[in-house]
Amino acid sequence: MLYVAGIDIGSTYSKAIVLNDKREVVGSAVRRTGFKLGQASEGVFDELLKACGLERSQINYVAATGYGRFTVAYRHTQVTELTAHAQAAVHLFPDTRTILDIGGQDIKAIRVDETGRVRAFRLNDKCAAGTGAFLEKTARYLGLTTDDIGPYAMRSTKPVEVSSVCAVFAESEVINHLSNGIPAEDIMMGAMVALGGRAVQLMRRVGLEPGFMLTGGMTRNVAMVDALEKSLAAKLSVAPNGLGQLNGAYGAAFLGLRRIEKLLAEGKPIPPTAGQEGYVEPASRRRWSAIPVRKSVEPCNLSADCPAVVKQIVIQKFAALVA
Amino acid sequence: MTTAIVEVPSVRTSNAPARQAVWTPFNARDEGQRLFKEWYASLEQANERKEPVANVFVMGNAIEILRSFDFHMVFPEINSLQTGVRKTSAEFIRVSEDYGMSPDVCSYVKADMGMMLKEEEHPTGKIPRPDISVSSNMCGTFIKWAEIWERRYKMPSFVLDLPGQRTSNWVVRPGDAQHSADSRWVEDQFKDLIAKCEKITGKRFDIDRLAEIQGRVNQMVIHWNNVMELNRMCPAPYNAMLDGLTYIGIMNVYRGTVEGVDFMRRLEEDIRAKVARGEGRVPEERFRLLFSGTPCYVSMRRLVELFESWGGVFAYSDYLTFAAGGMDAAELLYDTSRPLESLAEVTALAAQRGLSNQFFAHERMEKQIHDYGVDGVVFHGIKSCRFVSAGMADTRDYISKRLGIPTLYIESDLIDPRYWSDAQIKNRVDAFFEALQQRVGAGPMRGREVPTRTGCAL
Amino acid sequence: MSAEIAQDHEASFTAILEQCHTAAVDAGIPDSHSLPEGFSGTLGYFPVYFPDEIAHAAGLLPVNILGGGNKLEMKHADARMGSFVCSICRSTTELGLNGTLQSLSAFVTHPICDAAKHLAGIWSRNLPDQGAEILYLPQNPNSPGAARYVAAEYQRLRAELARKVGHPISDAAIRSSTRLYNRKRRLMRDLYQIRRDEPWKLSCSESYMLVRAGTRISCEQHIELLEQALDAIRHRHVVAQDKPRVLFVGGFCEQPPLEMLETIDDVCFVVDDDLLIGQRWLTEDVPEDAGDPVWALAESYIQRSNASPVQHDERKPKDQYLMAMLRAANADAVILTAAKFCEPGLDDQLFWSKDLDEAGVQYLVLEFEEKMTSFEQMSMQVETFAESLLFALA
Amino acid sequence: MKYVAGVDVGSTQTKAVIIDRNRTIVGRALLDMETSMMTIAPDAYRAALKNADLTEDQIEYVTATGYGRYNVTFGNEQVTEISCHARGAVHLFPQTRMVIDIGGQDTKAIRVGPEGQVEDFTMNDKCAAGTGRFLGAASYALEMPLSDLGPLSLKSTNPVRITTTCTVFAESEIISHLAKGCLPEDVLMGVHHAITSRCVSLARRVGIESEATFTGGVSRNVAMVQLLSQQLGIPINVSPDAHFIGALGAALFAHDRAFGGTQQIAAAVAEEA
Ligand SMILES: Nc1ncnc2c1ncn2[C@@H]1O[C@H](COP(=O)(O)OP(=O)(O)O)[C@@H](O)[C@H]1O
Ligand SMILES: Nc1ncnc2c1ncn2[C@@H]1O[C@H](COP(=O)(O)OP(=O)(O)O)[C@@H](O)[C@H]1O
Ligand code: SF4
Ligand code: SF4
Ligand code: SF4
Repeated sequence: MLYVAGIDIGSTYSKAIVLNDKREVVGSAVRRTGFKLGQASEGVFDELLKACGLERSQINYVAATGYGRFTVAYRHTQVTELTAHAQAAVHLFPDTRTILDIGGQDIKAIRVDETGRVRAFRLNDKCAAGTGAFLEKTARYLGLTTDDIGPYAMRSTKPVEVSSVCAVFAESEVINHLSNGIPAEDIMMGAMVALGGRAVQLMRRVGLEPGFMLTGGMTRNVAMVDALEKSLAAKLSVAPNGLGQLNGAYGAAFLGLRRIEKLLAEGKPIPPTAGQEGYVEPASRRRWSAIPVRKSVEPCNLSADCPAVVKQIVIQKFAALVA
Repeated sequence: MTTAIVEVPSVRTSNAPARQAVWTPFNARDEGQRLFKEWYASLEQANERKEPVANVFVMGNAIEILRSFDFHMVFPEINSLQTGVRKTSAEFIRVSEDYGMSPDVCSYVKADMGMMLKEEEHPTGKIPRPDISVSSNMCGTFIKWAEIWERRYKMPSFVLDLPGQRTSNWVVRPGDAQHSADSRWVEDQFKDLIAKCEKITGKRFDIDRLAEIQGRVNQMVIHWNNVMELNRMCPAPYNAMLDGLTYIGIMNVYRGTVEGVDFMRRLEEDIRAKVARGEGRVPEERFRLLFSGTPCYVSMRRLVELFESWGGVFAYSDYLTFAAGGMDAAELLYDTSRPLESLAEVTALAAQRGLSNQFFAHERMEKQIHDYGVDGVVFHGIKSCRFVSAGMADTRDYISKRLGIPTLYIESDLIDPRYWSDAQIKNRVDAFFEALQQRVGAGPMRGREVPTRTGCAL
Repeated sequence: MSAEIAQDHEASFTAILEQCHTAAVDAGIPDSHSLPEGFSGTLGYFPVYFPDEIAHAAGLLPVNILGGGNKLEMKHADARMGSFVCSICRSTTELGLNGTLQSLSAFVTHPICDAAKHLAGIWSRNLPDQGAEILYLPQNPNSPGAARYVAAEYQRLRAELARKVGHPISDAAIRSSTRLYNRKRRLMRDLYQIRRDEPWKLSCSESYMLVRAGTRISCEQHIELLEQALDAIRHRHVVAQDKPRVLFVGGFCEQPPLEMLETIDDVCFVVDDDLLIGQRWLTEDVPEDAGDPVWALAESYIQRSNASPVQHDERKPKDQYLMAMLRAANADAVILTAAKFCEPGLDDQLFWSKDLDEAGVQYLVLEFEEKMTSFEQMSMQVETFAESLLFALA
Repeated sequence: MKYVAGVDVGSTQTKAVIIDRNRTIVGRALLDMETSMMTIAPDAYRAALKNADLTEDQIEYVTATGYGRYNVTFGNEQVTEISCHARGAVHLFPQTRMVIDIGGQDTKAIRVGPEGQVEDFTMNDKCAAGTGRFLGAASYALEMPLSDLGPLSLKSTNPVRITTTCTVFAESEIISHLAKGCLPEDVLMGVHHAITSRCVSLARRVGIESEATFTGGVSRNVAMVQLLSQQLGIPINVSPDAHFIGALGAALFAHDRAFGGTQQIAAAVAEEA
């Protein structure tokens, strides 16, 4: 029996999954990433093994993905999360053409072809206003936990407009709405509608080819799925059994499985892991950019004075002309 | 219809003779709207009737030449502006951003792109497809915009290259060597453009028609200068930002036409009459302001209201200069005995002024502040228009620190409602007036006189 | 045996690159102490194009002011410019205000776009003693008379520079500078030829540093450096990895950080680009001997020049020149970049993407800023792009 | 004896001040924005009354300011916080020519005249980067009270460079620096540097003057005061009442109105109201 693991170290959550050679899910694990990426990748692997009832040595191949993919020392290979999501999406729902992935720190819209190849993709700006963090901030303010967000917002009947462009300022908007007596669920739903609008805008930028799928942590939020479907006016596929958030890990594992099958078929050995190779970062050439700049351009000292000549020009004041 | 004869009082320091004006009831706003409606209506059938259509910009165009070939003139900037005024810009912008336009580019371009994607359906009616576009280097975005049309309409885009001011304190007078060289280059291009127009329309260029059109433009320019001068009166008869917009629209769209001359003549008369009656734009004028930049059209009324509720009136706005293509100086009149040469000379000079008005804004603003008796300058930074706003913060710095004139800097967009944040802008405007009151005092200024020399010398 | 020689060449190439890095990134604007021999001052110019020959003939070292990169701390410029202006304009303003450009004998801008046009005004308000000159190169090179107009602008510039250096600039001097620059341009063409033929021998970031060095050192020194480098590169032994061949466009004015180019080099062969296009603006030799040398430069500007989003030329429609580049370089895909807030760049980026869609060519859309310091997201995007090009499946 | 009051309804905290005829502060109150915008102003007002041991009928006039000034239904007039901060700062430090106010949601630089009149001002954009919230994010990430941030960061010898400008993401950047083993004080100093440089750029916009007063909640942070003074190259006044300066300014406007101020401003503002 072959076992292949996919490990997705995201900015907010680390996800892991094991597939066997029948392409069945053996087990999975999800935990908060925290700020020690190395620890997260070890931790999630341990949890995964426990969930599968397997030993480390039984895992034949590991494919890592996600923002922390290079910190997974026990990986055999790595792919980016975009490639992984695309693979998983097309495998799970073959008619998927446009994927939306909302994570903790970014949104991605991906257009894929029928083989799961990424045709085009877009990421949002580096502003928290359009990410999962936006919802979590709002929720935190309303005293909700992340798990509550979805069911709570579903009670909303009349979502309020949250117009703030900034996740931070949205907070004051929330206070304002609360003080105006608007129910919390309507505010929460309003925040989701706002986020959904931004997400759909991003999807439009890759071309809204029908066959939509939502992946990432946001799939666990029923209200968000609902809001997105409304603004898209179309159905969104979501992987069953909580696979949605594990999609990246699933895609990585799936690619890993194919890779190892190919290697075995060709009679080639399984390559060593990155840790065994001592290979961590993909830098093969010299990094000229890493050379510190010696003479820093700083002729202007720290004080307020500025070499720009400031000449006071006195022109006739009109007060004098007042009759 | 009632007509009345009004004596216009001779204004202090004026070198213009007091003259008699015929006064007919005239509402510039209504009349302007009527003319705009007519113009849009005339556009709708242009394609069907197989009449030639040209896309042009408000700055640095060759309207006189195009008109002599009977082109219909489409002003895409005005179309985009109209989507803002009619509060439909958000939709047009959305459509073009969905198509892939970056949020950071000029929102006029985006609104126009949106209109193209909606098959030229515009709130004012169907916009015809152009046979040629004349753009210029005055705003770099014009050229990029014209390239978009080139792709969509597969028609030629003519880029008029108009050299501007080369360095600070660059004085060019008609006839000096640099001006002659620049004019010659402009004239070369006009000849090229004429050849292209002949090919498109199948008509021969008629220089006498050009001269006739130029004669009408001359008349409009004289009236226009008087209109601007009249706002030096206190109280100011019109709001240079709000009313000025209508005036400038007519100056552009009806440039060189009989209707245009008529409008401008009646406008001048009307404003003279207002001045004679001592009628101001706001009931109690307390602060005279200069507006720099272009307004936010989506929230235009709100913007005016924010200022006028404090008794602040815009006596002058620098876009009256650049949006009229720099045609703000009385010496910029055509010599109709040498139509083409003089067209090139005036265009070269006017373009240079229009450009300098932005890129070396401080040089002219100093004079404008003085001429219009301004208490403060309001800068409106436009997020997506770098032509207007890339140097604005620096100009403001210069005006407020080195000239000691109070300034206010607010930021939003031309027509993108997402950038208008009412609470923030109100906060700033209120604080600005609180500060102005501390400086100038709160009383109304009726009776205060601004040195005036209305009446064009010509 | 050959391995040893290769070692040698590798070492000398590294030394050359080190020199380039120092010249292009590390050292400031040469001042009176560090000026190369034969020069009496420096002339700074804003991208894209400037006729270096005229400055060179005047004895002024032409220096291309390419912004402040990602190590410059902004102190003044943020107060003078709104947040929606591209980084290179802001950092250039900063360099002016913080005194870095003090030693320039002249500063010339080029009205390529609305943001850049404001630089001269900013200079006139804040640095009136240095001042900035605008060289109005035409946006209508198609009307007859364009070359005559450019020649007149060049003559004006020539007179202006002669006044600055205190002696006239002779035709002979311009002619000899032209000869020199022709040589330099030929060498740069060779460099790009290697990129197209054997991209594994020369990465985009290496080639970029080689070209960029020329924006700070004299033409004579640069020629020498390029000759040595070309020799070393030709002898380099590098295995051709399995990477997609891509084109990089969008670096015509604001320059992407070196880190970004390295990130792309990691997973792609960049077989052609428009980085520092102004340095390679003239595509053929400028006539050297016959007639008026200023006319030769002006006429070359109109007739034998490259294309970029800031230049409108009916003969070089945007879609066609990108496709021609693609074909000439035999590239598989394109990386379409644009500097943030750069209107010309962003507009062309969109329409290029539509053209490529139509032609069925894969592309990646990226936005950069010279001041960016974090490349994680970008490397993820570039890797995905390479993955999607290389293997449908593992 | 009659009194006047100023209420500053900020984005994160609401402040109320009561002064007497001699313009001496007799009562203060500061409330965190937890309850509703509608009730917080009267709550703060009542708390200040209690603090001064006064009753409502002893108050002649109430001026409201701050982001929520129009929600103060019991106020007699509204003045923007820009005017109030200027007025309050010059009252406490007559030599002040520049006021820097860093609050929870905005940062302002104000150039003032000798009478406390506003000559020029700028405020931050629609982004929370560079405001007190940035510090709030740091305090959350470090699990440390706001008041400890300043003193701790002064221990730093090797500040890190914070590259994120977004307040929300700053939190994770701070955490990742800590994870890499950077000292908390160095990370914190980096945060302070980031805020200061934004603030200095605002100050340059209005023109740096001879003497500045730092107001708003963040002025209670010693490290910010020190950094600002260093970067601006001028001395910086901080009053123990810095947090209340907006409210104090409002109270001074109320004083003008109630007891007929000598300043021109009194007439001016009165006219408008
Ligand atoms: N149980 C849940 N209910 C609702 N939302 C959730 C839940 N779990 C995670 N999320 C959302 O998903 C986001 C994280 O998504 P994920 O794809 O795991 O992020 P990343 O890959 O960036 O780590 C969180 O910001 C949160 O908004
Ligand atoms: N003891 C303290 N030490 C340092 N910073 C503080 C302290 N108390 C409050 N702050 C900061 O002051 C900010 C609130 O300032 P304030 O001027 O009241 O803002 P606003 O007027 O917008 O409500 C908070 O965001 C917090 O960061
Ligand atoms: S950038 Fe400004 S001037 Fe240029 S087209 Fe757009 S709105 Fe007009
Ligand atoms: S980067 Fe773009 S916007 Fe900036 S100066 Fe260059 S061309 Fe202009
Ligand atoms: S606007 Fe708000 S969410 Fe966006 S970058 Fe700024 S602080 Fe972050």
